[in-house]
Amino acid sequence: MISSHLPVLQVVLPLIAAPLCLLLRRSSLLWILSFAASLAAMIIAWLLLQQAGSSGVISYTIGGWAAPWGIEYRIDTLNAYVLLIVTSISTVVLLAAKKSIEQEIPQQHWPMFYSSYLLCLTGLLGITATGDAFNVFVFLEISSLSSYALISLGRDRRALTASYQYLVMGTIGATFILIGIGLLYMLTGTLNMHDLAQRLPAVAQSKTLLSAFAFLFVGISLKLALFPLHLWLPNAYTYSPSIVSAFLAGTATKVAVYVLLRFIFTVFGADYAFSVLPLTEILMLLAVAAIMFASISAIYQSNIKRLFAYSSVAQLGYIILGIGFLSVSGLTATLLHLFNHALMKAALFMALACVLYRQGDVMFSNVKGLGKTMPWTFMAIVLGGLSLVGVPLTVGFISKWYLVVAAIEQGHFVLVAIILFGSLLALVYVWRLVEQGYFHNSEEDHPRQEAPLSLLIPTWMLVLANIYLGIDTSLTIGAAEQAAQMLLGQAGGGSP
Amino acid sequence: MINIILLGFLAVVAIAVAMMRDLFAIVMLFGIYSLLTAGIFVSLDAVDVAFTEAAVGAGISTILILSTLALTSREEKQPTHSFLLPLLVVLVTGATLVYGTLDMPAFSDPEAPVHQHVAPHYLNQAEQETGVPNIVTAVLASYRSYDTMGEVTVIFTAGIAVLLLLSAFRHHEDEASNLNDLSHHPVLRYIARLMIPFILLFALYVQFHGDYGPGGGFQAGVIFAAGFILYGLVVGIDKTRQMFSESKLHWLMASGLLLYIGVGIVSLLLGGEFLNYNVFAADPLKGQHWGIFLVELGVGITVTATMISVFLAFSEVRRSE
Amino acid sequence: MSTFIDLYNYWIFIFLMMVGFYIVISQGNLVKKIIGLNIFQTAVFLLYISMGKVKGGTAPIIMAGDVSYSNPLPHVLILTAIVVGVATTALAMALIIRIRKAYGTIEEQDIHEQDASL
Amino acid sequence: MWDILVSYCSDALLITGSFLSLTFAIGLLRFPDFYTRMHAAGVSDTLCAGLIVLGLVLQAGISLVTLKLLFILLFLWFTSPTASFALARAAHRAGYRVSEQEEVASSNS
Repeated sequence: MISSHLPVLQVVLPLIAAPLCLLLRRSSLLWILSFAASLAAMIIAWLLLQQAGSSGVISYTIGGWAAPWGIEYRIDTLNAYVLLIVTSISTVVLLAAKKSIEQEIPQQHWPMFYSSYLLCLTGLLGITATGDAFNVFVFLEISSLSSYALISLGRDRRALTASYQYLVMGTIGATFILIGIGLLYMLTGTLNMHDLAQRLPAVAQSKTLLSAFAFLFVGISLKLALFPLHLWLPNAYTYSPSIVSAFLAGTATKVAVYVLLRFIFTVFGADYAFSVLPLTEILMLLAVAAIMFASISAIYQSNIKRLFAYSSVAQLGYIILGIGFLSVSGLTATLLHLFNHALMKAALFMALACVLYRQGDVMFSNVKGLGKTMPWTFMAIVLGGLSLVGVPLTVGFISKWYLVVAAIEQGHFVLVAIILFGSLLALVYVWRLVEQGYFHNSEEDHPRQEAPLSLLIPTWMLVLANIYLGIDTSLTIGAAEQAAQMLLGQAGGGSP
Repeated sequence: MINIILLGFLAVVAIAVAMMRDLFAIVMLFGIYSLLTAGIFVSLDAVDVAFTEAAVGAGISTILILSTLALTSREEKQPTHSFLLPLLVVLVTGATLVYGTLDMPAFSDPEAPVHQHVAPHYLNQAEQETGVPNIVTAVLASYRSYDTMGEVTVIFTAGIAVLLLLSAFRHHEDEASNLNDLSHHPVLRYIARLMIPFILLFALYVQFHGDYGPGGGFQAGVIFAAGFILYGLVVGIDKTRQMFSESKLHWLMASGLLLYIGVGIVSLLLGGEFLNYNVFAADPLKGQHWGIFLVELGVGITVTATMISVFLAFSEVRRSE
Repeated sequence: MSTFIDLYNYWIFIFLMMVGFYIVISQGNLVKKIIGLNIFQTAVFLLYISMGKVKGGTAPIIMAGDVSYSNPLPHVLILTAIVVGVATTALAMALIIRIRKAYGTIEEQDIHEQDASL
Repeated sequence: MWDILVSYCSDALLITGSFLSLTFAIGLLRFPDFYTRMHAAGVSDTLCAGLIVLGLVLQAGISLVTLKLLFILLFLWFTSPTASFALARAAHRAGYRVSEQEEVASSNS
């Protein structure tokens, strides 16, 4: 009986835990409750992926009202896959959260911090699970508002301005999305995505539809931090508390990519999206610009969190590049990199949380000699960095491999060169770190002082996942390929 | 006709906001803008929306921005950077939208697609299916009640966020609050005390009459909170804080949201889908009635508690620089 | 000409949206940006509500007799969106108060200068 | 016959109310200082609102709407004088003074 309600429980379980956090007074209970909720959500996501894999699309009508009249949850391989990414990153990050939060956030804020964290998780899951266009907007705002609050908790006062900047840009993005959804509704009279997909071909010639597409694309790109709309991201990731950086870097932009995929492929249909606009060229151009510009910016940063934030913008470029190919291997690369990049960035930001825990800051001067004083933490950073570069036996290699294959398939050899050059740039900034950590001695004579185990173990869980999934690829590639085929199948043959 | 005049006013007000430098005047103009919008909503038959816009835009938002100005500064500096790029962005965006309007159905055309597909079902069936004559309430609290749950969650999130940001800046008991100036005015105090019971009564009316007329949990919550905010202004913030301690407000904020989710969970346990009210009673209409009642109550509680705690958080911020 | 009569409503809304949008991206004062954002959003709400209007229709509260009603769905959506808007405004105002406490100013220019001088 | 009479009365009330409101708006712009302007605004609140609501009451006839309108009127009669009072007092405290006639004359010339 429970199994039929999994789609809604996926979102509702973390949601219930959020107000409960506010009522709990014991701080140890807070962490247990949040972790339990996130873990439960992860198990549900896993079960949903199994169900979606075996039985195709799962539809759940909320309130018992049939689809276009009520709100429908519609789970297929694609959302189940993204749900799994979000919940697993959230769970591992929470595992480490307790220690890091104890240090970075005053105790009186803990209940509200955990509550916001769970609300953010709820919002992200809600966006991913829903099959209703307006419901996307509502849950988008839940996740956005809570992430503004989470970011503003950073200790530096620049966290406040970063949060404000994100708030303004995020709200503009959300309003653009609202305009886009409104125009779609105007054309079809429905808000259900599946229903929209069936009704839009009839009005494919409409100028209003083109305008709706433009607004949705720009709005989602703002949320996704697609170059050149990425301005909010470096500040937001740099100044927020470590745990929040790790969580957001692993989840928020990934969900935005999902929304883009969902609208392009499911709602508008690839036929429309790629024929009416030169979308392939637009996506490729933006992606290449993101890879080049952000990688080069990353090299010049002195704050390591900021370095990895710029690297995130570059990695999003790879993810977007895969969409541009409009082929199964391209989309598989996109989806693989979605998961892999979440793993790498969460691992890296968690390792930085360890550094921050001991050193108080994450400037380049703080990692001098870290290879000796915090060997495990620094090893995690190095392995995560190698994965970022795309060295074989790491997950980064797998997704770049697929991307290169997709580029060669279509004869885009320039893009192959750019992908390789981007990896080279990544190597440069990772090498700068390695150099500081292993070949410089720290100015003061620090005793060997490793981060606490409760931080180190989750970090290494992610690092090991980076390596394990880079060797045994059956799990991720299977789901990614299935989802990619589904997206393109819809694009080619009309209804699924 | 009325529309054209109101829209003209709106355009003038918007331009004035863009041109002016005195923030205080801008906020007042913004309140007027909201009120005008509410007027247009009425003329476009959206009474519920007008009600909310008047309460929120002209009321809550304006109060929040004003109290922020009181804590910051009221003059805006002359910006120095170039206006060309923003102007270009705006022109491109506007052009895209205008391009989009060219294929839009004419204004108020009953043949437009919006009126053909989902909406007729609501208009023809909703009263039989939910027993609520106000279709907006029926859609809000039953057909799309999941969206409304999201809406309550958004309010709850904002409440938590404001508390996170401002609670560290609470002034202590011994510092006298500047905001309760009004408590020294005998006339104001007398009139306010006379009014408050009626305001609260009106809020209850809006809460429970939402099925039949414009209104519902959100509007009621705002009005209810407004009553207590007025009380806070005339009697003093400290007295109001004594009435609503922090933990009590937390409890109320959480319980409204939990009530909403609880309704969903119970319907799930009774064998229906999440938020399917039909399973609450043998007669689906009765079940719907209960479901909508409880859900609206949840909305009202959370909105009231959040508004009050946001107001208190704003007015308790220390004024010292 | 008929296009103008049919669409002038939408064009005014677009004009309002763009005035709001312009305020957001061109002004340096944090409070004024948020007011611009509100104007922008409110204009979008107007666009939604106006698409629900039916000629000769009345508010969608079912009455006896043969009456035509306006479309209730945009009303529901905008009710939710208004609430989201005020939630954003409240959060933004709290942030501005904190920024003022940390920097002593609410002008973007001054904040950048202070950060750059660090 | 009765209907026509009522509707004429209602129209007359509405027009008078609107006209007064217009004159007060002009007054608000033209009067020399804060207090005289407030005088214009305050009176417009009570008298205009009263006339307009009465006009509407006549149009509505005897129904629930009438009752609601009367409540609105009552509410306005309580609140707007209070608001004017609070405003004047705040202005007085903030140091606004009644401007002298000569000053006005000189500033106009």
